[in-house]
Amino acid sequence: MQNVKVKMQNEGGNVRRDLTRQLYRTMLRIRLVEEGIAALYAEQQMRCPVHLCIGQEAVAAGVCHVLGHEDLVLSTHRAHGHYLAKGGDLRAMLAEMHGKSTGCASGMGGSMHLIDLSAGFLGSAPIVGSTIPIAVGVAFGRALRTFAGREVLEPRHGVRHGEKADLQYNASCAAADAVAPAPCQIPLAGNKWNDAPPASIGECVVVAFFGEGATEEGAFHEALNFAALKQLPVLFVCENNLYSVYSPLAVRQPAGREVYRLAEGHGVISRQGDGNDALAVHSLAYDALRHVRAGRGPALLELKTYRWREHCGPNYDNNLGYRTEEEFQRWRALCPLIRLGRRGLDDGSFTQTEIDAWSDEIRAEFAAAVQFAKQSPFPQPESMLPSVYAENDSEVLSHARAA
Amino acid sequence: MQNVKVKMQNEGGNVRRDLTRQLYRTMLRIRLVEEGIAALYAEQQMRCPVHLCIGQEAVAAGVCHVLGHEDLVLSTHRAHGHYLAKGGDLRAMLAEMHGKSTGCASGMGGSMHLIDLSAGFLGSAPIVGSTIPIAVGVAFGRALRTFAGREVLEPRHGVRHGEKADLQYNASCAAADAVAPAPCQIPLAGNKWNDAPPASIGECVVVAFFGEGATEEGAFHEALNFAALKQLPVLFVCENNLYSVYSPLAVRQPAGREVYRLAEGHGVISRQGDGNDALAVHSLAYDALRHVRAGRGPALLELKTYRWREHCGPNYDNNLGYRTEEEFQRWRALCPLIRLGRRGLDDGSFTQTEIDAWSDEIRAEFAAAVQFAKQSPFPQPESMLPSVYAENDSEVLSHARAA
Amino acid sequence: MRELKYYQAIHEATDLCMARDESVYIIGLGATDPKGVFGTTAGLDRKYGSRRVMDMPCAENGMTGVVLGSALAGMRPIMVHQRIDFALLAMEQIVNQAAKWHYMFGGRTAAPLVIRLLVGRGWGQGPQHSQSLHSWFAHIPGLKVVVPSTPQDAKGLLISAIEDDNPVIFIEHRWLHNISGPVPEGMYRVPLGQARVLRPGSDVTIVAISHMALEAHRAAETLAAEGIEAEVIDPRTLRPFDEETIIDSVRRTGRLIVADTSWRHAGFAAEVVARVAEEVGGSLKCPPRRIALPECPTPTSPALAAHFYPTAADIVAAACQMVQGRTWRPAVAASSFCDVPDASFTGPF
Amino acid sequence: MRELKYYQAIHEATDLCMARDESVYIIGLGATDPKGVFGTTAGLDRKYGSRRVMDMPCAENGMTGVVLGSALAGMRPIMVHQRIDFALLAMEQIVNQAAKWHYMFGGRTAAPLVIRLLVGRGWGQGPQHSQSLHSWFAHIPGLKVVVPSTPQDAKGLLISAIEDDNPVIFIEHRWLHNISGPVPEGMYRVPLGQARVLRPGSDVTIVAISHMALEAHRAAETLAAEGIEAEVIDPRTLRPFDEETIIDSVRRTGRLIVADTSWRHAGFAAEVVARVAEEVGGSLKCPPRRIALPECPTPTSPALAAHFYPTAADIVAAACQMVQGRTWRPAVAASSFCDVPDASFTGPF
Ligand SMILES: Cc1ncc(C[n+]2csc(CCOP(=O)(O)OP(=O)(O)O)c2C)c(N)n1
Ligand SMILES: Cc1ncc(C[n+]2csc(CCOP(=O)(O)OP(=O)(O)O)c2C)c(N)n1
Ligand SMILES: [Mg+2]
Ligand SMILES: [Mg+2]
Repeated sequence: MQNVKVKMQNEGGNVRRDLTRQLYRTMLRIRLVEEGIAALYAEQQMRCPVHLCIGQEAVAAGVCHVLGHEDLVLSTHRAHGHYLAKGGDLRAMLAEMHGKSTGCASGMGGSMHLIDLSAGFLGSAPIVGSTIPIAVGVAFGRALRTFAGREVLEPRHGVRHGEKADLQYNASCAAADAVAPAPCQIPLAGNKWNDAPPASIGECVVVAFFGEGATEEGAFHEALNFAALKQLPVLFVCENNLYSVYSPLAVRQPAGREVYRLAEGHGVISRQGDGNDALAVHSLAYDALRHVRAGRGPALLELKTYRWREHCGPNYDNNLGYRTEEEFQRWRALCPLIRLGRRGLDDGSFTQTEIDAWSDEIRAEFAAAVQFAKQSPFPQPESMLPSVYAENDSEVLSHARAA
Repeated sequence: MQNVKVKMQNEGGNVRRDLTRQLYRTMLRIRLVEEGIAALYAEQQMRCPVHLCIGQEAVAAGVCHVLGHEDLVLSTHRAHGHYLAKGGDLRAMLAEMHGKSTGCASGMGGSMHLIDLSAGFLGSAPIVGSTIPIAVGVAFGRALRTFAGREVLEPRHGVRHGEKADLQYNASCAAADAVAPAPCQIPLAGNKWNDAPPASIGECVVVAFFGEGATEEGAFHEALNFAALKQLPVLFVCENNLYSVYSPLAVRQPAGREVYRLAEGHGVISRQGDGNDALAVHSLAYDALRHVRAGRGPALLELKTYRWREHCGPNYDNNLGYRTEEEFQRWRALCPLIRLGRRGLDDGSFTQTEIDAWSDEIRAEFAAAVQFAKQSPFPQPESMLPSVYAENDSEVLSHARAA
Repeated sequence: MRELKYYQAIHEATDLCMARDESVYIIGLGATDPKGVFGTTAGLDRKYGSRRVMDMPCAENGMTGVVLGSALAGMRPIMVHQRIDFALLAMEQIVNQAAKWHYMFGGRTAAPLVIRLLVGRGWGQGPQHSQSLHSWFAHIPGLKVVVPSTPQDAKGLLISAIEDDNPVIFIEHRWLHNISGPVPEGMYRVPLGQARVLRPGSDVTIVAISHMALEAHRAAETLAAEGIEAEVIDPRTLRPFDEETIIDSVRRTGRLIVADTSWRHAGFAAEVVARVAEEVGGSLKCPPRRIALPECPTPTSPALAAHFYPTAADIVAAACQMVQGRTWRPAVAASSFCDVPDASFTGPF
Repeated sequence: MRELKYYQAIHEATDLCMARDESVYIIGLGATDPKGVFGTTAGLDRKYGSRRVMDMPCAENGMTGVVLGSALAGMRPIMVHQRIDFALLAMEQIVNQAAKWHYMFGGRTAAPLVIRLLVGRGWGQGPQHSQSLHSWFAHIPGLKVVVPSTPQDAKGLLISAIEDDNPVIFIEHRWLHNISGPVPEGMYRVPLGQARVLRPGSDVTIVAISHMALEAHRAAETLAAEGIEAEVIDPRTLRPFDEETIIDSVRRTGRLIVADTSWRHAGFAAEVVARVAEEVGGSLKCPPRRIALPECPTPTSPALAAHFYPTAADIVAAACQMVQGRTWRPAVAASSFCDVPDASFTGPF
């Protein structure tokens, strides 16, 4: 702890403190929103499965902090944290969970189908592994558009990936930029970040978040192979929380074979890290994105973390016996908020008063969002059938074109 | 060449010569049968797609030589060589290709669906990658059966691998046993054959043959993960002939990432070797099977080879331009028969007269098989519908039970 | 007779088969979990050990291949997926391989395996967790497809399925798991390929699949009060399919309603209507009617559930129209959300 | 009008769309191969470059996800599989994701993509290379399903499919690729959801899907010689489905035959019969008939092909029975194997 402080003072304490504040606040917001949902769930007004990410906030916060507005994210059933960290609209999320027409998916999707195009959150879906190739495809589609026949695509697909996006990125990562990344925790021979100066202009990236269960699906491997083949700007982020529903890793993957090794098999550079340490996640993501943005191909991060609540639903379920109370307590002690909170208080990044103020702000924001959700109307029965098909030449595709 | 000879004399030249003879004769039989099929195909009496393995004979011969009768094999669309090398009935194969009721699949399957249960050839099917998990399942089912019932199951799962080697295996590999395996061509740190003396009785293995195209399918990865998880006695044999139909590896897999590395990612020990050198294949298979039979889990071999004829059908097709004539000629010069033939003649394993005699024998056998096929009756129309479902308590399952 | 819940009937059938035949084993995501696949496998892992009841990697396609391979090696696997939607990943192994393995090798091997698929509904299961895909499986020669609607049938059909030497798709609707009914003790078999008349009647034949059989039964009670005697038939297996029982009934009633849990277009209800049209179309007193899902994915909002899922009321309305030529209106409007089968069902699953 | 072959019509439609819209690209195993997917993509790679016509890894499921993702990013992919059977690997991405993406996100994004699926037949294609699975796709809301039978329709429907903002399944029967027919020049669209009357007639309506439309046309000619005027209708798209054209026709003819390339049980022909039974069942002069595959996987032996695949002769026989109440026998017995469409087809594919 002493060392950290000293180091930080040497390396631009302000920047580091800004980063710490931002990461902490993002995590606090996710935590309080998730806890708020858990508390309200018994009201039975959020009538859809919910997969809370309490305990796993550092991954969403750390990775998304390094993303710019132009970068895109896709996720899974456990998407609340990613959605919020990427800037997804809280009111629309809660309205969605309440099944309202003001929801981010107009009430058609529920908690497992979040989307906020304006924030670059392109969608989440609960079929394990399936959004991974879709994320790769988004990166591929962008690449095709960028390079497809010169001018013609320009008007239609507006953005020339490059300067603008890059600035965006630099802006949002200003804090991080000045911080020397923490040393990689696992040195892997022959599998090094290639962060030589990029040849092409910096690329926008697509991030695919998924659990370690998804790495058992063929779709994951097919996606990795293609991303590596085409050297696509994709960051694969695996949140390894040790369980798939009630199933521990031991019954699903060979003992002693770490998840990130799968990526290496595909020739995709990968790292493993502490998913409960927001600064460590940030640092790994920062390095990985340098590599990816430089056009040097995809990268994968395996971040070890732990889900606190039941797989699906608002409660704790250690009583079921699929995992031990000790294990849970061990991880609980590694709470990403407590850890970063201690550090931040310690190094003066923030004060307890500030934390309290943030909490109040977030609680108020949450309460307002819940009120919005509750007061919103349900979708009309008449809306059920006509929206199955996109009308040709509808406005819908302009999003894609502008993306 | 000199060195080889000297080495062999030191190490039991007779054994080595026997091996050379057997491998050569097996390859010769496959070659002549495939050429025979190619020659007859224009008759239009084999009315089904055929995928010839001319040029790839060394893999089938080398691997199957190390297999005992109890070991099982599954394969793909390109299965003739594997079927023959494993001891599949030639007459039944040709009858099958002629669509006759005496065919190995009673005319229902054709060239892409070979089976000979009595030879331990459990089936081939042309959906790329799909027989790989099935092969793993056969090994899994055997393991479950062997240990089904009470706590008998435990010892195995406790993975106390250990002492005794399989008698069956030793018997069938007597020749090979005395030959020192050639040094591994690619030394892989941290990925070593574990050939310490086996503790449990040697296991029967299941071999899955497939092309490098199949390693792009999710099914391959799902199969590897499960085989590694359960430490199943499966040998994965990938014949990397550089193409999937007309598509070169470059458009399908990332440059510089060798196929066998995929297995490493899964924690499955793997080796790469020269698939046109029957002795090298044999030696790699021998080592791999020691590991597998010892109950130390699955292994994978990537064997580089080359298909001479068109992907499907009897002709050459280099004129199409998807590969160069030079490339083809380079590989043709590496003909597994010519190479082993030269070696065998050189070291006295056999004489040209013997080769000629073998050729005559095989040609006669082939001609007789073709005659059998042509004279056999077609399946009756009445047989088409009743065989869709297995009748309960039919004889069919006794095979499985005895397997 | 003692009563059991549907999920208990499935449990009992599995238990009996496992006790009798050591080659039977269960595999599936969560097969060993504390909730035991909604109770259907609970405790079997302790009873039979980890080699006969086991979890698996999240790899539906590959694991179906594994299960098929194990059947070829003499085992009798029961694979279970918590949602039929996940089995979409495994269609290749199910349809190309398992369904055809016996046939395409000239009958030399067989693939005795059961795949249990659960159909989700309610509490915002939404577009990817509540599809009814039995019509797909019913289309494939080589498969057998079972859709029991009562605890008694669930047990007898599952035993038949496990003992069958072919791949059997066994479909369980989540809203059936908690219904109760009489279930005989011990081993008994309900043969695959026999429909069951759940209730005799002379005015209209209602063929109702899976959970719709429950709705049809409720509808028949209401209809009786309206002076209409409905004959309710549960086909029970969709392949092989018992056409005779249905044709016989329609011959008597002259009217046909088919109620299905899946989409109408190109769904199984069409097959039932087509069979009847081919066999006794000329003697129908009025055109047949299908009651099925509207042509959209499952919307998640609870407010739309009532508009998405047809119920007994729709059946009653159709029957009144067909038999009495009049419009029927339910006495009381449907209350609140129709996204739970009963009050005990409070999510999250 | 100039004549083109069906495969050339597909080629031309693709070419025109690619020239007009740079977001259109082709991807598929062998899309760039020397044979150009039976000629349908030949030369397009040279014309449009490797970023617009490309091969892919052998990974049908993942690549469908990739294709979907690229559509979300503004591209208009055309994916092609040389056999529909391979698409069984991709059902999850097609049905759970692509078909529902627009709906489940409340219409915020769309997935404009075309998946071309080829149905194999003949020369021992066998159980895993010759299935007809259009009935499956037709069952899924969110998909559109196209099954053209003439070169003119193939071109016009493919252009509509490519321009459509939804996932469209475009099914091509291998035995249609080489048929010739008049094809207009330039861009034109055949709207999705309109059937086509291939031949007018008053005695019997024959609804024939994909390759069976060809057989039905042949049958109609034979029937005319027998004094029976058959109206042949090609539905062209199975979802959306043009019921009216068929109902109108049956209203006039009073007789219905449905000829399908897939299995009968729970196949699309049942939907056609069901619609007719529901709408005009009462006015039918005789029960409707389905002509479809027998309930077994495709046997490989050429000797069984004639017994497996129904042909014009089966349609003629059915129509004679229905219209004239008599048994029809073909003048000459079918010659040798029925496993090739014409003499030029000699395998191996
Ligand atoms: C293809 C598929 N199989 C199974 C499921 C059921 N399921 C829902 S979430 C989940 C857990 C996946 O574990 P992981 O990927 O590690 O994510 P986590 O829940 O731990 O965040 C499973 C198995 C599913 N949704 N999709
Ligand atoms: C799932 C699937 N996709 C595509 C095909 C078409 N196909 C048949 S053989 C083949 C080549 C596969 O290449 P590889 O596995 O390397 O085997 P090889 O033919 O080279 O022996 C392909 C793509 C198929 N049969 N199955
Ligand atoms: Mg997990
Ligand atoms: Mg190959």
